Parts: sequence; C-alpha cells; structure tokens
Amino acid sequence: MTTPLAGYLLVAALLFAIGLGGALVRRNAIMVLIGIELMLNAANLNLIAFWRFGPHPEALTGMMFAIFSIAVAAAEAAVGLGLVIAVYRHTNTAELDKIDRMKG
Amino acid sequence: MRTLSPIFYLLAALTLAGGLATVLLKQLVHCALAVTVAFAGLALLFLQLDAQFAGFAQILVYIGAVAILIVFAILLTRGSDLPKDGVFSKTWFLGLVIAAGVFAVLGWAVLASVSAVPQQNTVPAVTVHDIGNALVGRYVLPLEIVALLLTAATIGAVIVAMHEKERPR
Amino acid sequence: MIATLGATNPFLVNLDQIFVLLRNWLVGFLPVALRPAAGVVLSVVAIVCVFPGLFALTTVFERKGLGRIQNRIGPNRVGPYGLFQPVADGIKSLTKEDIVPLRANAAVHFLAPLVLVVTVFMGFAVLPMGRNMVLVDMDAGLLFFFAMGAATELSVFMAGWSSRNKYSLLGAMRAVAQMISYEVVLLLSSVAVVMITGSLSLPKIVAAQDTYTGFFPHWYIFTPWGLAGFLMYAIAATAETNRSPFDLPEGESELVAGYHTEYSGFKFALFFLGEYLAMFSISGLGTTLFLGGWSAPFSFLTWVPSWFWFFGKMMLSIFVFIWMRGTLPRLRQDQLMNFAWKFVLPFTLLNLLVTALWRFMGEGWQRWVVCSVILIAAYVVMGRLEMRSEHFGRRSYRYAE
Amino acid sequence: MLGDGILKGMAETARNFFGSFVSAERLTTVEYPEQRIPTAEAARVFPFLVYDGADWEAGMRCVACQICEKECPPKCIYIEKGADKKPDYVGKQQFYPARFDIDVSVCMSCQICVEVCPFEAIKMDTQFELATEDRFGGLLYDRKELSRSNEYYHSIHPTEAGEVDARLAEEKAKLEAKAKAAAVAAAAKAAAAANPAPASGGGN
Repeated sequence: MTTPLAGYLLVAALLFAIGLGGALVRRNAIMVLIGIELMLNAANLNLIAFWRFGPHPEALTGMMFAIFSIAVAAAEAAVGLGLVIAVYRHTNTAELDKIDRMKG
Repeated sequence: MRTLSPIFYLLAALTLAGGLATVLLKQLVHCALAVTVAFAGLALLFLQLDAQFAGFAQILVYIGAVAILIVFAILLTRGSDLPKDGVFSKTWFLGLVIAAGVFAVLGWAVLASVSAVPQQNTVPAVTVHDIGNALVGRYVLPLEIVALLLTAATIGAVIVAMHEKERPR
Repeated sequence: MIATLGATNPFLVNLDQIFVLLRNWLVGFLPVALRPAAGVVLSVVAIVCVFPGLFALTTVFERKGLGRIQNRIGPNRVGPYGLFQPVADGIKSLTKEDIVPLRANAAVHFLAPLVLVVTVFMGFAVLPMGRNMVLVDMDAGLLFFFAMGAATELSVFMAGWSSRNKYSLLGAMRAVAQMISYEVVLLLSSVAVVMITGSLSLPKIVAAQDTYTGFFPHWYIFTPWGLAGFLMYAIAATAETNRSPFDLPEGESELVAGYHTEYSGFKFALFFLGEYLAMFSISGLGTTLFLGGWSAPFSFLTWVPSWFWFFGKMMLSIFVFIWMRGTLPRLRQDQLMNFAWKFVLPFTLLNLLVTALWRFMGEGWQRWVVCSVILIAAYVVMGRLEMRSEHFGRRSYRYAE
Repeated sequence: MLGDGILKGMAETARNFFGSFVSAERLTTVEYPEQRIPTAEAARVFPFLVYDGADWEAGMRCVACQICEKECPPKCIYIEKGADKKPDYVGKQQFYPARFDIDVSVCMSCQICVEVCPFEAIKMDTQFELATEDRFGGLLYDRKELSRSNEYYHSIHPTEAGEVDARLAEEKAKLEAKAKAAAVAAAAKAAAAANPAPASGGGN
C-alpha cells in the first residue's frame, strides 16, 4: 500500500467483496438488496477516489458519476424493495429459496 | 497527502466493520442498522477525499432514505422474526469462495496497476457552484435522464407495491 | 454594513463581536499550533452549553405560556415565578430509575437517544448565529444540515423498534413516515432560497439578505415566493419536529407516548432535549433562510448586536410553535399524509416555478404582480379543491350525526 | 379560504394569553395550598364512624352488625364483633366492634356502606388530604382513627346531620314511647295480674 489511492481502492474492493458475499450467502431477499447496495457504494468510493487523485479533478467526471450513481441506487432500492414487498404479499415469505415456483 | 492518515484507517475500519456486521448478523433489523454504519463510514471517507457534496448527498440519500426504506421493507415482510432454518443459504460456502475470489482478483489488479496510474495530490478546489454548473452544463443530458429514471422508478415502485385489486375469477 | 458600523462606534462593533473576541482572547493563551483546534473546541462548548440552557428556559416558558393560553398561571412554585422548574425537572429525571424492558434490544435501546442528540447538535455547526459567528462555514452547509436532519429519523426508528412495545413501534413508524414526507417539503422550500442566492452556504444566504431599501430589509419573507416558501417551511418544520398539530407520533390518547414510551429517567430527558434542540435548529435555519438571519429588521437598528437578532428571531419562532401547540388540535394520520402530498408538496413545487420566474423577470413591479397573482390564485384554488375532497374535507362522524 | 379557521383559533388563544395577565377573573384556577375552594356540602371522600358524646369508645353508634362489611364492593372494611354487649346511645344493650378497619387505599368512595347502615353509624368525610409516607400501615385506619364526633359531622354536613339527628330523635322518642307504653302495659298487666290474684285466690 504505497499510495493513498491504493488504500482507498483496496477498501473499496474489500467492501465490494463483502457486499457480493452478502448477496450470495444470505437467504433473505432484502439482505441480497443490501448486499447490492454495498457493492454500489464500493464502486462510488472508487469513483470518488479516482476523481480526487486523478489528473483532472476540475473536470468533475468521477464526482458526477458518483452523484448519478447515488441517484440511480436510490431508485434501484425503491423498486427493489417494492418488488420484495409485492412478492412477500404473494408468497408470504421473503426467503429466496422458498420462492421457487413460477406459477403464482 | 503523501501517505495515508490514521483517520483513513479508522474510517476504513468503521466502514468494513459495518459491512461485515451487515453480512454476518442474524437479526435483519440489526443488519439494516449495521449497513447504516457502513454508509456513514463511506460518507466520512468521501469527506476525507474532499468530496463534500458527494459525502452529504450520501448521508442524505443512503441514511435518510435508503436505510429507512430497508427498515420499512423488513418490518412489512416480518423480517424481524428470526427464520427457523438459519439465515445463510445452503450454498454459502460457494458464495464465500466467489466473494474471496473476486476480492483476490480486484486486490491483485489494484496492487499491480496502481503505480502505473498518474496521481496528483493537490486538494481540488471544487465548490458546490461548480458542481451545479457542471450539472446543468456539460452533464445536463445525464441529469435529465436521471430525472426521468427517478420518475419512472417512483411510479413503478408505487404500482408494484400497490395492493392488487381482487380479480374476478 | 460592517464598514458603516465600524465608522459609527467601535464599542458597538466590539459588542457585536464580543463572543468572537472572547474566544480569540481565550485562545491567545495557548501555543500557536493549538489555536485553531482550541477555537473550534471553545465554539463547540459554547453551543453545547447555550442551547441546552435555552432548552431549559423554553420548557418553563412553554408551560407558563400554555397555562396563560388556557387561563391558568402555570408553574410558579420552584424559585421566583417558577423559573427554577427546569432545575427540579432535571434533578428528578437524573435520579429516576432507568428502566430497560426485559425483552428490549438493550444496545439499540441505549444508542437511540445518543444518536438523536448527537445528530441534532451537529446541525448547529453550520448555523450563522451572528456576524462571523458560525462554527464551520461550509460550502454545502444547507446540505449538511439536511443530511444531519435525515439521520435523526433513524434514531427515532431505533428507539421505537428496540423497545419491543407495539405503541413504541407504531409511534416510530408514524414518526418516520411523517418525517420523510415533510422532509421533501422542507428541502424543496429551501431550494427556492438557494435558487435566488445561488449558494448553499448559510452565511452567504444571510449576507444576501443583509441590505436595505430605505429602512426596510431585503429579507426573503418580504417577497411573494419567500412568504409562500416560509409558510410551507413552517408547516414542514412543525411536522418534522413532531410538534402539535402534527404530534401524532406521540399522540397520548392513542399511543401512550409514541417511540419514547419505554424510556425513563435520563434517556427520556435526552429525547426531550433532542426534540427541543431540533426545534431550535430548524427555527434557526428558517430564520437564516427567510427572516434574514442575524440582520436587523430596520436599517436604523443595525447598531444592536447581530447575535441578539438571531436569537430573538429564533425565540420568536419558538413562541409561535408554542402558540400553535396551545391552539390547534391534533390531525388524523390520513389527513396528515394527504395534506403533505396533495397540498403542501404541489404548492411548494409551484413555488419553485414562481421563484424561477422571479429570478428571470428582472427588477421591476411586474414580477411582484405576476408572482403574487399566481401564488394567491393557486392557494385559493387548491385550498377549495382540497377542502371539497372526501379525504381531507370536513370531518364526518359515523354515529354522532 | 383554507387556513382562516386556524387564524381565528390563534386569535382566540392570543386573547386568552394576554387577557389572563390583565383581568384576574379570567384565571379560573386557585393556588391550592394557600387558597382553597370551600368544599361543597355534599362532598364525600372516605367513610368515618360517628360517636355521640365525648368519649369515642363509649358513644360509638356502630353495633358491629357487619352489613357494611358484606356490602362493601371492594371489601375494604374489616370488622370483629366484640364478645360482650354494651349500652348503646339509646341505652339499649348492643354489641360493639372490637375492631373496625377501613383500608382507604382500597376504598372507592361509593358510599354504599353509608346507605346500608341501619344505625346511622358510618358517614362520609370531606377530608381529602390523606397522603402519608407509610404506604402499608398508613392508609389502614382503625376504629380510633375512623371515629369522629357528631359535632364534627354537623360541621361538615349540617343539613344531612340535622336530618339524621331528627330521625334518631324520632326513633328514640318512638322507642321511649314504646318502652313507656310497654312499661305502662307491663305495669297494667302486672297490676291486672296483681289485682285479680286475690280474687282468683279468693275464688279458689
């Protein structure tokens, strides 16, 4: 870990792995969504870190990417959780391995 | 900022601990609170990176909206009752291996290539004014698309979660 | 403005800056390396002392004022005119047994009041309480304030959920739903000010209002869009701080005490403190955005210290909070939500449009007429429509009629 | 228009707020320990036992009939009948309560004991400042603590006490008249028994 950028990138990578692990390992649909949120956040940290240490911070590209990504993640969370609630209402469970029928 | 400050290590530890707790805790509401800690840690990391606007937006959106939304969803799906047959899926080992593999690849990539990336260490002088100008100038098309996306998502979420009317059989 | 003041009387300038000078004098005893940090620490200590003190005063004056509104005298036993009542209350809440329900989630139950008080205190960091009296002049100060406000919702949820009590949980869910709904309005009504000022920094927003035409100040409340924005802000602020008539989350008659039902002793006192601090900070922000912050109401009164004006205006809005609490009955949950999404939010959005019109029509009387006409017409039409709709109209009683 | 009702209400409360500083008759409350509203004559709080004369033990009207104990809905009365009899207020030999306890922390002030008492021995007090630091024994009153003189009864409920006294006097008079009549009858009977005796004796 020689440079600050590497430190931030490694933290982001670890957080991404944690989020991915959470999404793969947990059985509850909401936990899978939380895992995905963590992964998105890790990506945001990468974007901000590259913006901060990149050659042209005044161009604001990384920052803009992060802000748009935050907005998109909010939309994704709203729709995702809405879907979970709709599925729960239909099947009475939010456990992913119990939702295994395509016929309602 | 030539080297990493102790504050960075503190914040990174906070974020990662929050993330790990999120994945490992059994009670779903605890997970939601732990993910809030992770979000807060990330927001502080953004501030550490001199990205004030993004940091505050992160707090406002993630802690103020997404965390609350998650909590609502957990309570609406009775997620606060512990499931009988464990919280981890049967293939948890596979998931763990994949996550570890991804981290190994990412870490290797970062460590192998980061020295090749040119780095500057001056603090970028970016005000909210510049961000606003960029949003309605160079990035106006993405902004409009995000607005459209948010509208569509709002309507979509409402329709998806709305009570279905009794269909005549 | 500072220039003219300096020209008039150095004593008044010193009085105006007395707290800044005091801080600098105290910090001067320390080695140079420590000075910036010590200055911040001193300011934080001042905030942490002043606002709880104001909270103590407000509780006793609120009770006395409510008493007067109901033709009673109010507390008058402890100390002269009952002024030491908060001391007695404080001693009582400190010596009370701290009860944690057996099945409560102890860690979360313990953290909730702390999170609330800490996040509420953070909001004061960006409020300009006088000329040069702001802890951090942040470029994105307004955003910081709202970010901290958003974090309080989580503490309310933590309190309600961890208590394992259905009243607590119901109260918390109500509070969170209400705070989210009205936070949108709070943000959007503030955006109008940002559109005109072109800055998210609160000292800059105050500076933009600190000019005068003749005697009269250029506060934003004296413009059509500012008045409409201020009204919407006031409604949203009342709902955001769970004050009457929007105090459903702690509606005694149905929910015991809402999310802090299971809190006693010092933790309850912390919740109480947090609620009042939130009221102060949101009043302070409203003062800053619409009422000219620390600027004097008339140009011939600029010799009065700026911090006096800030705290005076803040306490005046606290008085209005108390006045409303003594007057208005509590809303029903569906009325509350319908009011937020069907009246306040559309009106605030329209106000944003009007603000943009105001910005681009340029100086002149035309913009006053156009903006006023649009806003008044919209208010009347929307008010009529809302009052006629079945969800929001007159209350009907199933059995009494 | 939307909101005019709110303004009207705010004006009303503002009038109250300022009016309460100006006109004292707006203030409906009194400063309790120093100022008091005189209790209404019909006020009732907790029961007490009436005695006649000066000595509470001798003048106790209660005859330990235990009707009140049985009727009391929350069962807050406890009575132990005395083993012997004593003369009561009319001079008749009656039982007396060896123990008469009322737990006023249980009593619900329903006045049923007063209504069922045939001897006008238990009445309702107007005393309401009963707070005590001893929460177990302090609120359990024995017969000495419960007894109040008839004069006290007159001082708190003059009309009712007057009626009660009149009724008792009437009863007493009736009893005396009855006793007198009985005495007269007995005397007559005795006389009648005495007079024909010699005749009958003579007859035999």
